Parts: sequence; C-alpha cells; structure tokens
Amino acid sequence: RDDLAAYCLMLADDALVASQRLSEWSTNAPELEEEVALANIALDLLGQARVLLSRAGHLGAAERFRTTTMAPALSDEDVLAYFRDDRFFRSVTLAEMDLGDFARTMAWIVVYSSWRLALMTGLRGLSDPVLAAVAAKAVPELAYQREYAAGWVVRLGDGTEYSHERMQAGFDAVWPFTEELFLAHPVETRLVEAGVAVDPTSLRASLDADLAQLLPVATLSRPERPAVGLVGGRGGRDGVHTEALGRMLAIMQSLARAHPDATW
Amino acid sequence: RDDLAAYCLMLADDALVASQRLSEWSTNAPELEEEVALANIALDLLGQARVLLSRAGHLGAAERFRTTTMAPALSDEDVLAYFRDDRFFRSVTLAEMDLGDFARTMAWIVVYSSWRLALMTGLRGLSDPVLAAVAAKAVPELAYQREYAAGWVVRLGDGTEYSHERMQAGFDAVWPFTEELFLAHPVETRLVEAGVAVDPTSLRASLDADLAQLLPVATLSRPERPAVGLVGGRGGRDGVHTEALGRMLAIMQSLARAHPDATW
Amino acid sequence: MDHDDQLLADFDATVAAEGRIEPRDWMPEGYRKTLIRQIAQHAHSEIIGMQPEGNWILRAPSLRRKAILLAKVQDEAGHGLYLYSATETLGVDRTELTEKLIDSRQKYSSIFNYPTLTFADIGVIGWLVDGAAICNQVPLCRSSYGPYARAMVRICKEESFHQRQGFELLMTLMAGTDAQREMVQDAVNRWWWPSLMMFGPADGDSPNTQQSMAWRIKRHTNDELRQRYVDMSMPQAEALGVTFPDPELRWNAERGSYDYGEIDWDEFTAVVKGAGPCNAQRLAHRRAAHENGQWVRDAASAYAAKQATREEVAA
Amino acid sequence: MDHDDQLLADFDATVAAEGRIEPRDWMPEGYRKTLIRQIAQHAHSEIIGMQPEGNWILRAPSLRRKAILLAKVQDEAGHGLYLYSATETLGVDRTELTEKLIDSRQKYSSIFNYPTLTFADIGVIGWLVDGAAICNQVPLCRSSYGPYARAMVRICKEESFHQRQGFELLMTLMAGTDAQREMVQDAVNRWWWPSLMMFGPADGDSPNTQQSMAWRIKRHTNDELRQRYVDMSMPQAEALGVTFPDPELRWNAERGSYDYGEIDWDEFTAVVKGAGPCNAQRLAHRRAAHENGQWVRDAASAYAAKQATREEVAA
Repeated sequence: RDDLAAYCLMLADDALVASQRLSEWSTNAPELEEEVALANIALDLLGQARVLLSRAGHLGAAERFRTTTMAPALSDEDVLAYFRDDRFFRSVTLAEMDLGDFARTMAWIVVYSSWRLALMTGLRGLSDPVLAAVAAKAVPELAYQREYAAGWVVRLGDGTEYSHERMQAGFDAVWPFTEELFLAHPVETRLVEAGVAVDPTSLRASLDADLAQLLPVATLSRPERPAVGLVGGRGGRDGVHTEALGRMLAIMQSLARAHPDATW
Repeated sequence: RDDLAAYCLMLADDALVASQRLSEWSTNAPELEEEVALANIALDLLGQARVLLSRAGHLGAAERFRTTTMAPALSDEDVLAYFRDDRFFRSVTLAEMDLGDFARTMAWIVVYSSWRLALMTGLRGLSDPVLAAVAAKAVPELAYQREYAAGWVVRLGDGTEYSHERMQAGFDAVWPFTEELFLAHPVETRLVEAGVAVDPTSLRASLDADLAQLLPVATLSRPERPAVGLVGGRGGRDGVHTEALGRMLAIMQSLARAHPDATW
Repeated sequence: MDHDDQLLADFDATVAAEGRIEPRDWMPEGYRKTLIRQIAQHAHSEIIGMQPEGNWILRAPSLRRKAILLAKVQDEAGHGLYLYSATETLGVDRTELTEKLIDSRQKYSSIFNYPTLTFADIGVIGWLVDGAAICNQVPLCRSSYGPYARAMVRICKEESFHQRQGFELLMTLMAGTDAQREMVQDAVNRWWWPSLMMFGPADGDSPNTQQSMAWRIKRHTNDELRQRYVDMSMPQAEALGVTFPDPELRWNAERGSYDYGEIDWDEFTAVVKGAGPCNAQRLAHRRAAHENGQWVRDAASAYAAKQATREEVAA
Repeated sequence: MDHDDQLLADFDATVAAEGRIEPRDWMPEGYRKTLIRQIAQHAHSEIIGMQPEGNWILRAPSLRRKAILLAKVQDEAGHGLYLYSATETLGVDRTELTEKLIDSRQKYSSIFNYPTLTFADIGVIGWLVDGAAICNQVPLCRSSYGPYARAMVRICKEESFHQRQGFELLMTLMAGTDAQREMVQDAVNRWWWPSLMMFGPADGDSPNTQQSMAWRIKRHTNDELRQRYVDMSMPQAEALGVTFPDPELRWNAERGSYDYGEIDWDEFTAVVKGAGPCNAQRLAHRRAAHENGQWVRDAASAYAAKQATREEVAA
C-alpha cells in the first residue's frame, strides 16, 4: 500500500511538475496556435496529476502533510500539491528543468511524452484498475503531445540555420536528464514484481526508436552529453532534485500556503 | 505614532523591495566588479530597510501581522518583511519594477538613488532622531550609488550604437514610475506639518537637476512617457502595487512562511 | 441609378432586413473599416486580457482552480484566433494587426490595463469583467456581418461559462475565511468602476454610435448597455454579500432601474490614452512574446518553403 | 654553468629557502603553467561557487541571514577578482581564463556541482565546504609565489569568517524546530562525502603532487589534508549534534586520528569529468551571464576608446 502510494506520487509528480513548467508559456508563446496547444498539454498533464494525487491520498499519502492549522476540508490532491516541500516530490528531474526557449521546450516535450507514453502504454495492461484507467486516458493525450512537438522539431531542425542550431541545442540541454528516466527505484522494482508497475529500464528502447526516426528527418543528430549525476546515488525519485524545483514550488505554493486554513 | 510607523514602513519598504530586486543580479552581472558593486548597493539598502522596519516595529507596526502559530522570538523586522502580503507593502512601485537588462538597471539606480538621496538629505535635518540617524548613514551610501550608476549611464549612452539604444530604452522604461515618487500620501502630509517627514513634492527639482546634468553627457534625451496610472487614485503607498511585487514576494517569503514557528 | 448606387441600396436593404453580409458581398468601405477596427480591437482585447489572468496561473491556490484558469486563458487565445480569422475575411491578416497592436496603432479594452492583485481578482474578472463583456457582446451575435456574428455566438457561450465560474469562485471565497472575504470585497472595490468604463464614453461623447447602429454593427448605445449591466449586477452583489464602492448607487423605482454615480472620465481618458496602471506593461509583454517568437515563425516559413520546393521537384 | 642553469639554480635556492618568487623574477615554464592552472582553477571555483549559495539569496528566511549571504557571495566575487589579478601577474588575463572556464578547458572545484536543496545547505557549505577549503588553503598562504600567497592570506581570513558564520547558522537551526534539525542532518548527509572529495584523489593517484610540493606550490599531500579535515570536523559535528553518513568513521587511538570509509571514487571521477548533478547547469549559467554581458563590456571599451581619442584631440 505504501509502495503503491509512492508509485502514484511518482507518476503524479512527473505530470504536475511538467504541467506547471508548461504553464509558464502562457501569454509567451510564439503564436496563438502554440498558446492553445501548450495550454492543452499542460491541462492534460494536470488532469493526470490530479487523479493520481487523489489516488495517493486514498492510499494515505497525504496524512503526514496535514497539520492542525490546515482547513480540514482541504482535498488530498491540494495537500499533496501545495504542502509538500521539494524534498518530498518524487518526480524525475527532467520534469522540473527550465524550459528555456521554444526549441528546448519542443525537445523536452518529445522526450517526456515519448517516455511517458511508453510507460502509460505498459501500465494500461497491468493489474491495478485505477492506474490502468488513468493510463488508458493518458495514452492518446501523450501521443498527441509527442506528435505536436515532433512537428515543431522537424520545422525548427529543418527550418533556418539559426533554428537548426537552437533545436540541436535544445536536445543537447534535455539529454542529460534522460538517463534518470530509465533507473528503477526500489519501490518500482517491488511493484514490477507484483505486476503493478512498469519497469523503467524497459522504456529506453521506445525513446531510442522515436528519436532514431525523428532526428534524421529533422536533420538533427543524437545528442552526446553526459547524464546528470545523482547525489550520493539519489535522484528525483528519492526527493533529491535540482535547484529548479525548489524555486518553482516557491511560486506555485505561495498563495495556498499563505492561507492554509482556506479552501478555494 | 501610527503615522510615524507608516512612514517608517514606506521608507523601509522602498529600500527592502529595491534591495531584493538588485539581489537578482547576483551571479548574473556582466563583470565581477559589477557583481561586487550591485551587491554593495543591495546590502546598503537592506541595511537601511532593517533599521527602519525595526523602528516601525517599535512603534507597533508588526503586531497585526503576528499570529499564534508564529515563533514568539521572531523579530519585528522579519515579521514585517516576511509575513505581510503585498497589499500591506507601502513602497513606491518604482522599487518593485522588473529590472530587465543592465542598462535599465543603471537608469533605475540613478533615478531611485537621486530621489532617495534628496529625501534622506532632507530627513537628516528633521526632528526625529532615529530617522535623522538613518538618513545620515544613508546619504553617503546613496551618493555612491548614484555616482556608480551615472558612470555606467555615460559609458552605455556614449558607448556603442546598440548600448545607446538600450540605455535610452532603459530610461524610457523607468520613466513612467517616477511620477509617483512626488505624490504626497496623507500620512506624509500630516508628518510634514509635524516637521518629521520630507515633502515628496519638493523632491522633483533635485531629480530633474541630476538628469539635466547627466543625460546630455550620456548623449541621451529626457524620456517622454506617460506616468503609470493609479488604481482608483491609489498607488504603492496605499498598498496598490503592480503585479510584479506579488510575484517577487512569493519567492522572497516562501521559506520563512513555510516555517512560521522557526527563527533563523 | 448607377451600379455603385445599386450595390449600396442592396447592402442597405439587406442590413435593414436583418440579413447577413458575407465576405463575398459588396460592402461600403466605411462599413469594412469600422468592422475591421472593431473586430481587431476585440481580438486584441482577448489576447491582452490573457495577461492579468495569466499572472495567477502559476500561483493558483488549488489544482482545480489552476485547471479552470488555464482553460479559461486558453479559451481567450482561441477567441483571439476566431476573431483574427474574421478580420481575414475582410482582407487584413493577423500579422498586420498584431503589429498595429504592439505599435499602439490599435487599441484593446482598457479594463486590461488594471493589475490583478489577489486571486479574488480572478473571480471578479469572471463575474464583472466577463459580465460586462457579455452585455456588450450578446447583441453582436446578431451583427450584420456574418463571420463576426458567428464568432460571437461561440464566444458568448464560452464567456457565459467563464462568468459562472468566476461567480462560483467568489461564492466559495465568501463562504471561506475572513481573509478570503476581505479579498473579494477589495477586488470588487478595485474593479467596479473600471468595469463600468468598459461600455465606453457616455452617449453624448460617442460620435460613431449612430452610424454603427444603422449598420447593425452595434445595437444599443453605451449608456443603455451600461444601465443593463448595473441592473444585472446589483442582485448578484447582494447574493454574494459584497457592496459596490458607489454611495450613489440605489434603486430608482420610477425608472425601474438603479441610479449610479458619476464615472471618473478623467481616469477613463488617461487609461485609453496609455496612462493606465498597466498599459506599458501589457504592451511590452505582448511585444516581447511576439519578438521572441519571430525566429520560430521564420523557421516555420522557411520549412514550408522548402517543403513546397521538394514537392514540386518530386512532382 | 650557463645562464639558464644559473637562473634555475637561483630559483630553486629561493624556493628551498622559503623565499618568495615575484612576478619580475625568472621562473621555470612548468612552474608558471602549474601556477596559472592552479590559481585559475581556484578563481573559477570562487566564481562558480557563488551559484549554489546565490540560489538562496532571494529566499533567505530572515533579513539578517539575507545580508550575511549576500555579503558572502559578494566576498567570493572579490576573491575571484584577487585571484584573477594574481594570474595577470603571470601573463594571462581574466577574459582568456573566463573563456577557458565556459568552454570547459579549465576546471573548478567539483564540490560546486552539487545542488543546494535547503537553507541548511548554506550553513553546511560554510561549515564543511569552507572548512575543507581552509584546510587546503591555509598552507597556500606560504606559497612560493608572492602574489598568490598574499591573495591567500586575505582570502583565508575571510573564509574563516564565513566558516564561523556557517557554523553559527547550523547551531541556530539545531536549537530550533524539529524540521530545522532534520534539514541540517539531511544537508550534512548530502555534503559530507563531496567535501572529502575536495582534497582530490588519494595520494597514490595524484601524480603532480610531488613536483608541486617541491615548488612549494603545494605543502601537504591530499590525504594528509583530508585526514586533518576529518579530525577537525568530528568534534564540531559532536558539538552540533549531527552525524556524518559513514559507519566506518571512528577514533583510532593508535593513530591518534579518525579512520573513515572509502570514498566513492567513481562518483568523484564522474563529477570531475562533467557528469555531476549540476555541472551543465553551473557552466550554462556562467556562460549566459558572460554572453549577456558582452554588449556591456563592448560599450565600456568603445567609450574608453572614444575618451582616449577625445583626450588626445584636446591635448
């Protein structure tokens, strides 16, 4: 039960943090169509996060973060989203990286959605009915995200000389965060044995295949950058994040925390 | 007593908010000498803010912001800096404006320090001994700030064509926020009559004179931009700020508010 | 009667009979220009209007409210898209209009030159600002220009939804903590007068109204719409438990309407002329987004051109 | 004995007698290069080291701590300045070294490739990281190269001050709430091993040590300094009430020193080679600051050139 709650948090936080990052594009996108598309992706991920956080809450994950000064009516999803410090977020560090420019964002969406699509596709067939249902809904959403961003990767990679450089730089910047996607946390390892979770080490082939198809069409090369290292063997899944997450949460949680006794 | 507390908060918040903005330059300045200089200015202003916040606290300004969940040992200056929402900050909106690039920052420092120098110079001779002491210490600090930034205004204004444009754009961006500097809040008006405060309407001549001397040397022209409007007649001194202040405080106050029961 | 006169007579007859003018139809140049100006201003308002709300997306205090706000701001981008498309049927494209916007050659609704200072502002924008927009826009669903009328039908439906969401947020806050209730009243105090200004100058100072009404581009005078808005809002304020910051606001049994105080037309004029609290900020933000996106749009064009060449070669 | 041999003999004699080599003195090319590399690496470490601490300036939880942190980061910029000046006496300028840094052709201390995750990290950096730096640097105040030795005297004085401030912050947190105490232990757990790595590879894997010691650029081996650091830190940890994450750490009465566990040299190597948690981030940040400042430096040069011309004309 604790393992399953932790696994729900991992999947939820991956989506919540990525959604928050994408929301930063609001009113800043290069075209109105991109405003709409990026908000769509942020909304889909937020939707995934909410169901998964509630599930984690049902499994007891929110209790340790509730305090006596908090409104009792505060939902589990909000307790978990707003009253956990970054050290308790279990998302991969890819999710929290600074998106930088539009090219980097597109590289990031391609990598993120390709990976999560493979994960959700696997989850759809496993034994937990709630996770399977979340996954069934998420699969077409993620397939859309991947297609959308891949379209821009091709246009920017094979557009102007300048956009080509930025698109390559975008993949170069994202690349160091991919290694962590394929590391199995002990929680995952136990749940894989129980037939409830997808083995992250099995997901690499699918991202490799997607990029092997996409990058040549976009006239880009596969990045060669060293992976971001862990801190004493611990990474995002253990709550050891990059500095970016703490700064992001400072903003995200500010208002909710200013009024712990309130619901909205 | 309430008026004097409010006046201390005005002068404190002007410095605190400006100091926080300047701190954003840390690790981002164009040269190491600028790292040192900008940190210096931020530190001077932070020092001014701390004395003034403590004074406001002695006059009772912190009490309404203390709550039962807060550590009783929390100092007045920290209660006032960290547990007030932006609607209770009494700083001018100039102080909170996004600094943007280095040129805009230099224009901003020139305007801010020229104005505050005139204010502090006036305050030095008035009857309140604490304010006079703060002012006596602040005057040489502000004079240094103004000189430092003026040096860059000249170098950038009369440097390359590109830097000239950016320097002019910097003044253009700062200009709309200057009008508010010379508005007298009712608190100020009452304290001016009591011989404790400086009349803000009297400070315009000094800024005008400084700019009339500086801008031609820097080959720049005096900006002509409409003043930022008030909201129903209310501005920063009434706690009606720009959107920038709320975002700034979300970051600044995040950690202190996460641990109201702690002191540091 | 020569050919042009005949066209004009046909146009006038169609309009008078509440018929629709379509892009392929002849229309007077003044009608076209007025429409372009009005639709462009409306489109710009949707786009600039994303900013005050966007200011709170990253800080929305619950995930449900974050989703609602994100979707609302997204809808506004969508509205901008429909409306710019409607102007395209009149022969001007989005790029041209965007440039006019960021060069201050075209306007947007002045209401968006006020800042959103608390999350209650999000509710009040939904309730009052969208409410006022709906009063203005519902009659436009019967605009004589077909593409505009059709865009407005869709937009009004979504705006009503947004308005209900805003009101629901405020109801929640009013049922919440003291701090939340204070936030709501404070937001109402700041937005009430600007929302009244959304209907434009008083009828006596609105010289273009008569022509626009004759063309069925506009269907009611500014003051008529403003009165309707006041009458609609008062019972809602009572239901919420908030007051409007106007001591002269009271029921006039004789008129069957609410009387209200004098609008600060100096403030209105200042904001329209660019001296509002956020004019410079809003335009600078929009300009930066546009300029920062230039290389992306350039790349898309370059790619499209390459693809066209490749297809030609392949053919 | 020819002239060059004579110069070398004089140099060796000066160094052996604990004399100082000054910029005007002859020195072997290897000595110069080793010094440049070492001082540059030290300067880069000061500059990159501003980032992990800078991460908390805007969020420092009290104004007093904000002032202390701001001043500390400022001091580090100052240290960078002295050290780059010392390299200038050896014939290389700051611009060149900055470019080598951002192109990864020169290194900086690997410790700064770890993230600061809580405010307790600020205290632990002061206590452990500055503590280790001081162990490394105090002997350098007697470096054979004069400008470097003099810079180190000043730097060490300030570093000791920073270390005391860090320790004082941790004492305060340990006397605070449970959450604060947990924060401290968590930060110690993350920084302890990386701080041991600050002394570089084990003596057996440090081939340049002997030459550097002969030149009096270095005065103790890595392992000697590391042991001194462990011995110094243990009683401090006890005073604070924290533990180090090393089950093998225990007093060895025979040696009169603490034994400690094996360092994860794979992690060390990975971080040195660019695969630490923050290598890419730190360099990208420094590169962005440098590139964003290019137009400012260009303007300053252009202005200086104009002024020089004007003075010439006036003369």
